[in-house]
Amino acid sequence: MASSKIVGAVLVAGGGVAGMQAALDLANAGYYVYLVEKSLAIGGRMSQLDKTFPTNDCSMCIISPKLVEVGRHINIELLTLTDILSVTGSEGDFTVAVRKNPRFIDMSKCIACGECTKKCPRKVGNEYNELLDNRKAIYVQYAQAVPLKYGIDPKECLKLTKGKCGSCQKVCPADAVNYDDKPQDVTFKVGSVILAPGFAPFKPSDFETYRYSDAKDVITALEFERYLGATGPTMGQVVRPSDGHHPTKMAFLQCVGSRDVNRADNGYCSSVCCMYAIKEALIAKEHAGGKLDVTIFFMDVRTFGKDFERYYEKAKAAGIKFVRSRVHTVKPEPKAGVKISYVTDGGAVGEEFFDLAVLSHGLVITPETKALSESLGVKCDGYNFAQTTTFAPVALSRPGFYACGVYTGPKDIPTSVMEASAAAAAASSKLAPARSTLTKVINFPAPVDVTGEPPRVGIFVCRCGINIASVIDVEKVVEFAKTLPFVEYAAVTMFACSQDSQEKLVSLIKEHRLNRIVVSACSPRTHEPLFQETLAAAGLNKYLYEMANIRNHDSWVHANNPAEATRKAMDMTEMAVAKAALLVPLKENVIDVDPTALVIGGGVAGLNVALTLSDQGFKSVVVEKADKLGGNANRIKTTAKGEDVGKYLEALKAKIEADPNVSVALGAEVGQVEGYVGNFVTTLTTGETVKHGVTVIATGAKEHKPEDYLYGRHPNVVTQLELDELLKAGDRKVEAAKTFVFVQCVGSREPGRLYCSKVCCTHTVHAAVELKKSKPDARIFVLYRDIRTYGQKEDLYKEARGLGVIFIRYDLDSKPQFAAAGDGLSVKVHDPVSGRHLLINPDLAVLAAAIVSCRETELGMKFKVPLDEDGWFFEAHQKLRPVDFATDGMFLAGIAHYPKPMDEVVAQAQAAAARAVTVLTQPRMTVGGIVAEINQSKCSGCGVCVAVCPFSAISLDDKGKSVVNEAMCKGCGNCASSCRSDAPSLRGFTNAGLFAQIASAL
Amino acid sequence: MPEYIAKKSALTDFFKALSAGRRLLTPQGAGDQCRLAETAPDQVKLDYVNTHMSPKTLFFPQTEKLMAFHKDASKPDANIYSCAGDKAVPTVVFGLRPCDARGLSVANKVFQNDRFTDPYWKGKFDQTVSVGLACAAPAPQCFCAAMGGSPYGLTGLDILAFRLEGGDLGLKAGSEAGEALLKDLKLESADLAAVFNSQQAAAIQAQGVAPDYRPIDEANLMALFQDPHWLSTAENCLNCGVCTFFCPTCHCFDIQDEQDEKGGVRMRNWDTCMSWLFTVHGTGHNPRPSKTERVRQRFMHKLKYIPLKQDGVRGCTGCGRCVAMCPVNIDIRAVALKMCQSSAPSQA
Amino acid sequence: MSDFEPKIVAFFCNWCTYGAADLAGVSRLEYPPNFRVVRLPCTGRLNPKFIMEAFKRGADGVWVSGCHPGDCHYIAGNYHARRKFILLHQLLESIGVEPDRLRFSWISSAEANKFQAIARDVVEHVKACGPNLAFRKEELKLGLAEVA
Amino acid sequence: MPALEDVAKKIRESAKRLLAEGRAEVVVGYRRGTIPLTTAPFFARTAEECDQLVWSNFARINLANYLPGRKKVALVAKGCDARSAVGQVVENQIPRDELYVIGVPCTGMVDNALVAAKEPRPIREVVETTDDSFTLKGEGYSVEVRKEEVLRRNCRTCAHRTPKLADELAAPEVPGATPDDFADIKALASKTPAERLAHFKDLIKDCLRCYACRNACPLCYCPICFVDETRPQWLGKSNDPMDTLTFHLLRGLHCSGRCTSCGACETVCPVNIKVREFNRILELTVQKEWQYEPGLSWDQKPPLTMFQTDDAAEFIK
Repeated sequence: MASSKIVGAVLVAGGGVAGMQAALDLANAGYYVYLVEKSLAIGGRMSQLDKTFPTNDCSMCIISPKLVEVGRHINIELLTLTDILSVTGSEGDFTVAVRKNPRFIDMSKCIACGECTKKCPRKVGNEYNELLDNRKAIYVQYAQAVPLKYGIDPKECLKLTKGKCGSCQKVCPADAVNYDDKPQDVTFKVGSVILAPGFAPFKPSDFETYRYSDAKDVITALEFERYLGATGPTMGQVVRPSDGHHPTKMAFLQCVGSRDVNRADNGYCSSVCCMYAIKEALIAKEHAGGKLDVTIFFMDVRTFGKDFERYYEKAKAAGIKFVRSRVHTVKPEPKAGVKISYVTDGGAVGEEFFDLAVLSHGLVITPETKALSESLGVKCDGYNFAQTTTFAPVALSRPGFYACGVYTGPKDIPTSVMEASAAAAAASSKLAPARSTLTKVINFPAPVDVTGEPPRVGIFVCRCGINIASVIDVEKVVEFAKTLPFVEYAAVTMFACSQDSQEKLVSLIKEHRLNRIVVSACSPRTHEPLFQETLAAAGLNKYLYEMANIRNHDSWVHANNPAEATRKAMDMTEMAVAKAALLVPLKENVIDVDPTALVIGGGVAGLNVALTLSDQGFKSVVVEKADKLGGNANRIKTTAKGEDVGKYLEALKAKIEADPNVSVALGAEVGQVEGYVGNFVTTLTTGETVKHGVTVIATGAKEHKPEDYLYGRHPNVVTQLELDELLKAGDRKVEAAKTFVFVQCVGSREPGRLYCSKVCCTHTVHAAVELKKSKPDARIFVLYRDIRTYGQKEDLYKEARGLGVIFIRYDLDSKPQFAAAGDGLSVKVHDPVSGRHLLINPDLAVLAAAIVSCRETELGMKFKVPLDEDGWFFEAHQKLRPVDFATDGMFLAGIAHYPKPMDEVVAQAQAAAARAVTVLTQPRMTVGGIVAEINQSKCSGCGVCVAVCPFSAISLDDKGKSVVNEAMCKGCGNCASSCRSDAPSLRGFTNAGLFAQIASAL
Repeated sequence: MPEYIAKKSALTDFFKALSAGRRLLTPQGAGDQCRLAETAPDQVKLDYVNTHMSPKTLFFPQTEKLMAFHKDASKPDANIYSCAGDKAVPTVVFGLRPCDARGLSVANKVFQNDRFTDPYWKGKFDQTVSVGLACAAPAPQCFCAAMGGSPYGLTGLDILAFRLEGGDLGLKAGSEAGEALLKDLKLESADLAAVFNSQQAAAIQAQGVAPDYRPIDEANLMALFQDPHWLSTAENCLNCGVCTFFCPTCHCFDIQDEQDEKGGVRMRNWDTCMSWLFTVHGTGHNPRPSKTERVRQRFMHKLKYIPLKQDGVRGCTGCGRCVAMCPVNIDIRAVALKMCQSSAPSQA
Repeated sequence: MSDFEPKIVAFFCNWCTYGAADLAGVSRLEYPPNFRVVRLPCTGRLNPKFIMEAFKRGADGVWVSGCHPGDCHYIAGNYHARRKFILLHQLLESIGVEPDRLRFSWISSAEANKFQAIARDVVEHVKACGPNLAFRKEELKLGLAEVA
Repeated sequence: MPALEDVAKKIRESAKRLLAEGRAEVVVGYRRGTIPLTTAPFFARTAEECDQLVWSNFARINLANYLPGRKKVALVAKGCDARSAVGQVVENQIPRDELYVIGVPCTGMVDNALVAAKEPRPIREVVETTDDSFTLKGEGYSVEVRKEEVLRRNCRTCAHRTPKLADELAAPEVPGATPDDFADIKALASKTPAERLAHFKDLIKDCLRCYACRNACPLCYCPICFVDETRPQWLGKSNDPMDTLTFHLLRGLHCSGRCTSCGACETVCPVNIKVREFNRILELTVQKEWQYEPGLSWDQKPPLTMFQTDDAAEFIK
């Protein structure tokens, strides 16, 4: 491919969390991104969630910064209300045709004041709240939406449908309503395409026995999520829809529309429902102050992710009841509530009353998405999930097309985010020559040096149309502001954020030689960056800016008390001026970045990291402790999809060998580490010194050596990996065996190792299927606790059962008992279905031994990255930063993070590489701004700041005094508040500035 | 000058007459609670050792308002400072110890001299009659005699009282004003010189043999200043400043402005040369960066700089408060001896 | 005391409670106008001295609010802050600051209603405490009339 | 009852040995004071100087206060002082290998205010030979005082009288006293807030803000104390009671989780304020919430340098 034909832009379809992450990673790596979203705003399904498992993080809180980042990114072009019409051309050079549907609102004018919505007479079911309440025909999707611009629903608007009304246009203070808005078709060029169209919740309307369509107290889990949400229809009150009472007893019914080819055509497991049901149960109990009994009816509890098993245990400890049963009938009770009839696995018949039944619906691909796949020529599986392979987990069948999120199979948020980064890496793998060819850079004039000048504060008090001025006497605020110290200029402005106001601001700064700017208007959370840019454009350091939020925090909430609201606005303005007068210009420095990665671990994860980085032209040094590459994969025969791992590994190693960007150090470990993001210097135990800008930890894990089940004491007891090795070697032990027993959860999900090893069920079921296929007469027993063949892997489980593999469940307190019987083995296990003990004499027993961490404490300390209590490396954020460490420049891939199957390992490796590229791609990094600094004359070297810094950004220098690494500091100010002698200071939030604010608040 | 007698039986009348038109302050309370307090004429006590704090608090309180402004914008003088010292009240203090009276006279020369008058000090000082009570039984830490004073000294006093056998008070004038007052009080006069002298001799003797600190007076200032002993002298100092807070002659202060919603005040507050902040400059430079310099400053000031400025009068009057109060037992007598040794070769 | 309108200083973290206040605004949720907000990046930035300063200067109440545990934008800022709060809270309560004068809360950026409810609650409780006369600096005695 | 002189001898021997071996360049101990009822911190650098080292019932000052920044120092330390020294090592104020601790198991030190209350007459001389009593002498009197009657309050509840982490001990180990039950602190709960505030304001009413408590405290090694800050000025300089209270509250917070109840602050207070009341409120909280006592191991993490995700804080709602 000639590089002239390669387009340095990528289309990302879908503005959910996966699409956003892919867009950000690409844009930060030097590619221009078209982010296409069907609806009014980005955010996707995650924006509807109240909390996220297993940390119970507030979903909106953690997604919101990401929304803002996407919305403001100059290299992400956000196309909302947009449909993809076609993608033509080939990899590297596609032409995309899209239709931008009319919003009927001029986005450049809308100030999102909400006056239109107040006046709109037309009520419509609110999709954001799952139709549990109403929105208007003119609306924002949700309060924190990005872009925060209203839109008109053309199907509902009275003006657009009937030509009547028009009230929104009348009340709009910004003249933003345009009923004549028309669809626009546009085309643009991209080098590759990422599809992240997401999913819809399965609608259980057709499940007659569950009575979702007619019983009011049968609701879906997403509906319940909205009830839990603070922004939901009941503002977080859990109610029984039929009568609004607080339920005291509720049930979750699992696998509704999942693992079901009977009433739905969905054979797959939706992967997330067990966890979200537990989460909703826990949160509901919390909301009810404990006065709520929750029962979860399940088939298998599939809590296979990181920290999920603990979450499950926590739920049990909190009194949530788990009943192993697929409920057959739900009947509404005459007044309220439902009666649930079920049969337990022991055969007992139960019937119980519940106030509320929540159906844990599966995740499905919508017909629209199915049509999109078809029109774009993307191959899908029988469930309409896009097809991928284990070794290219984010690549679609059409070259140049990639995917992330639920589009390729049900998955949770962290996996989706990880895939998003992986997709960014994969989608840009062929575009490297065109990197930074289409991205924009803003160049601001060099800032004027205001050092030594007395403060000259300029104040702009915004009317915000009538949003502020109808409540607050803005003229009075201005007159008051003029009396404040250092104020040179104060004036009212209609819309401070409008283009003309911004231009005027620039000229006023110059005319009055203003060197501090205060804007009394709306929230700095939404508008500070805009004004800061304007300052920069006027040649003023952007940190010489302070905002008073007299709209959101004042006029909008004190509309009935204009006098007090005005006084408050005066105080707020005074506070802002007091702080502003003490602001100093903050420098942003640049540091060089060494464009090399150190990859620790030469397994599948590490090697994929190195190759992915090489695609982008970056060098890596792979450090492998062992004397050969490949790690655990050397022992694995095939993947669950039947792909030959050995062959793959050979090809991988050959690629590594041939790649001039990758060098490998075998038999080497990390010795000494110095430096930080951009500039690490690591000495290996071989003596080699590596200079690198980033580090990826991919040190893997190991198979647990079981103590039970005669392992090591009987020749016919082997582990899963040992079985694979026997199979690869064509060993007679397997050939000759007729009866097999597989024991699951050997060393997993037990006290002391309270986690699921995630891969073993699939591995066992796959092995059982393969054995059964090659030896149809073999008798195969799988002794399990819960079968956890999540996602489409459920098909394997179904296949195994179809082939006659016998699954027998055991409990932790009645583990199978192994005994030697002559040369052979005897296994005794209690079968809960028949209620009897079974005796099996297997020829071979295979133990699904846990994957255990290598507990690399020392390595963690060298790179200042933490481990969790099981010894897994601990990522920056379990949901949204799954491959980053909190410490900048540090990334994580593979099973050093947590056990996972190979496709997820490869995806995570690609993801880690993508995240690393966002650092490596900048030859020089900008650091500084709002970061901490240390006044060493006040520092006693006690180390408190070092201990409390969440980002390991502070260390003690050779004089024993603290020093901040600006490249790693995130500006939280923990150090500044923890130091007894105030040696650290957070720029932009200094003690003096905050004291001045406190003083003027009173 | 003749002495006078206030009869035991008529002491209340004496104090009544003494405090006519004035408030009467006398030491009240025991131990560390002993302080000058307004007293009814029949409540005067004679059996205290000394006040816990030095009497300088009378004329130089720890916090003293100097100026003030108001923020009432309706008045023309809003936000403009004007002089606003607390109004002085005519006072008679009875029971000052001679060491403290001497201390006040040292401080008085700082606040009122030929170059400068501090109106805040002057207002109070000039309206106060100082009546001392001689120390017949010095405390363990007392050494006024060694510092050139006497437990029966008259310096800084208008009147000195001393106890006579039988409970009468002998009274001796220390100033013309005191003499005039005594005359006015119409007391019985008597020649008590012999009694006074013998009591004084016994009290001085009770303080033990006074070391001779005169070598310091004669020593070269720079030799004293540069002597290496300061390093060890200061080594255990905590730099707490208790010595300065309790010292009757320490007089340093810091001027601060404070304001609230109604107005603002310019005030002076005691400061201490033991503090890092005392000498730190706006630039961050500190000419007395460590406790060694600060400790040296204090002792040099007491024993060398003040004598140089006040005609040989020492800045230490031997009241012993710093000795008793110092948490780490830095004893000015021991320091003075070190200074004597370091100053062996006298001025060239 | 019914006409007493307390002055309250509020310290909000930028990411959660300040966001909740923003959202309360968007949702037009009314609450009393008695507090003034100092925006901090994180409750981890809150030095106990700030709280003391507010009281010293005559605040009738102080309200500190940040992200729920686990939600911190800076990973652990609110956990570190919580330890400081535990100590400060105990200390001030023990020495006799009415517990209702100092309020701590966790409010996520989505909890506009909780924000409104707590805002009302804070003001109501501080109001019930009455003006802060004892835990503040004394009013300056200007004494201007006495000048001789 | 070890004779004080025996302990002193042991201290002198160790001191001389450590200086001779070069293990220490200075030995920080106590010498006799120039007035009764006192000792003075003393820095012995020669064998000759070591002869001035004493042991006494009045060795109240916490000598760990002199450690920060020093090199090759041997410290004569009571139980509390040794814990402070450990804290300073933990807080990087002195490297472990620069410090040698000569621990002195201690039966408590004398509170001079209690002595004065017992014997108001001027005291000219104190004779002490053992660690359980001493004799006061003055004009025409001589009184023996049992130490346990005049112990400092912190000493009465000291559970760590024997310095456990000392490099050597200069006297036989002694049992710890019954720990502080904080009964008075707990009893505060039964008072109204107004009563409590009045109590604490009264407690500090005589405070001169001389900061002797701070300066005597081995925890207060900050190069610049917050009270000396000028931008912003955290505290007014006048004798406003709220400024004074703020000083004590913030100092209490700064010492929380670090204070070893050595009592130096109260010992040095020239106006006898029980400043430890503030520390004790926090000490109780630290023990209750985090089961933490400072100075008991070389590698402990002070409570304000860490957190637990389940730290209890029901008051945050």
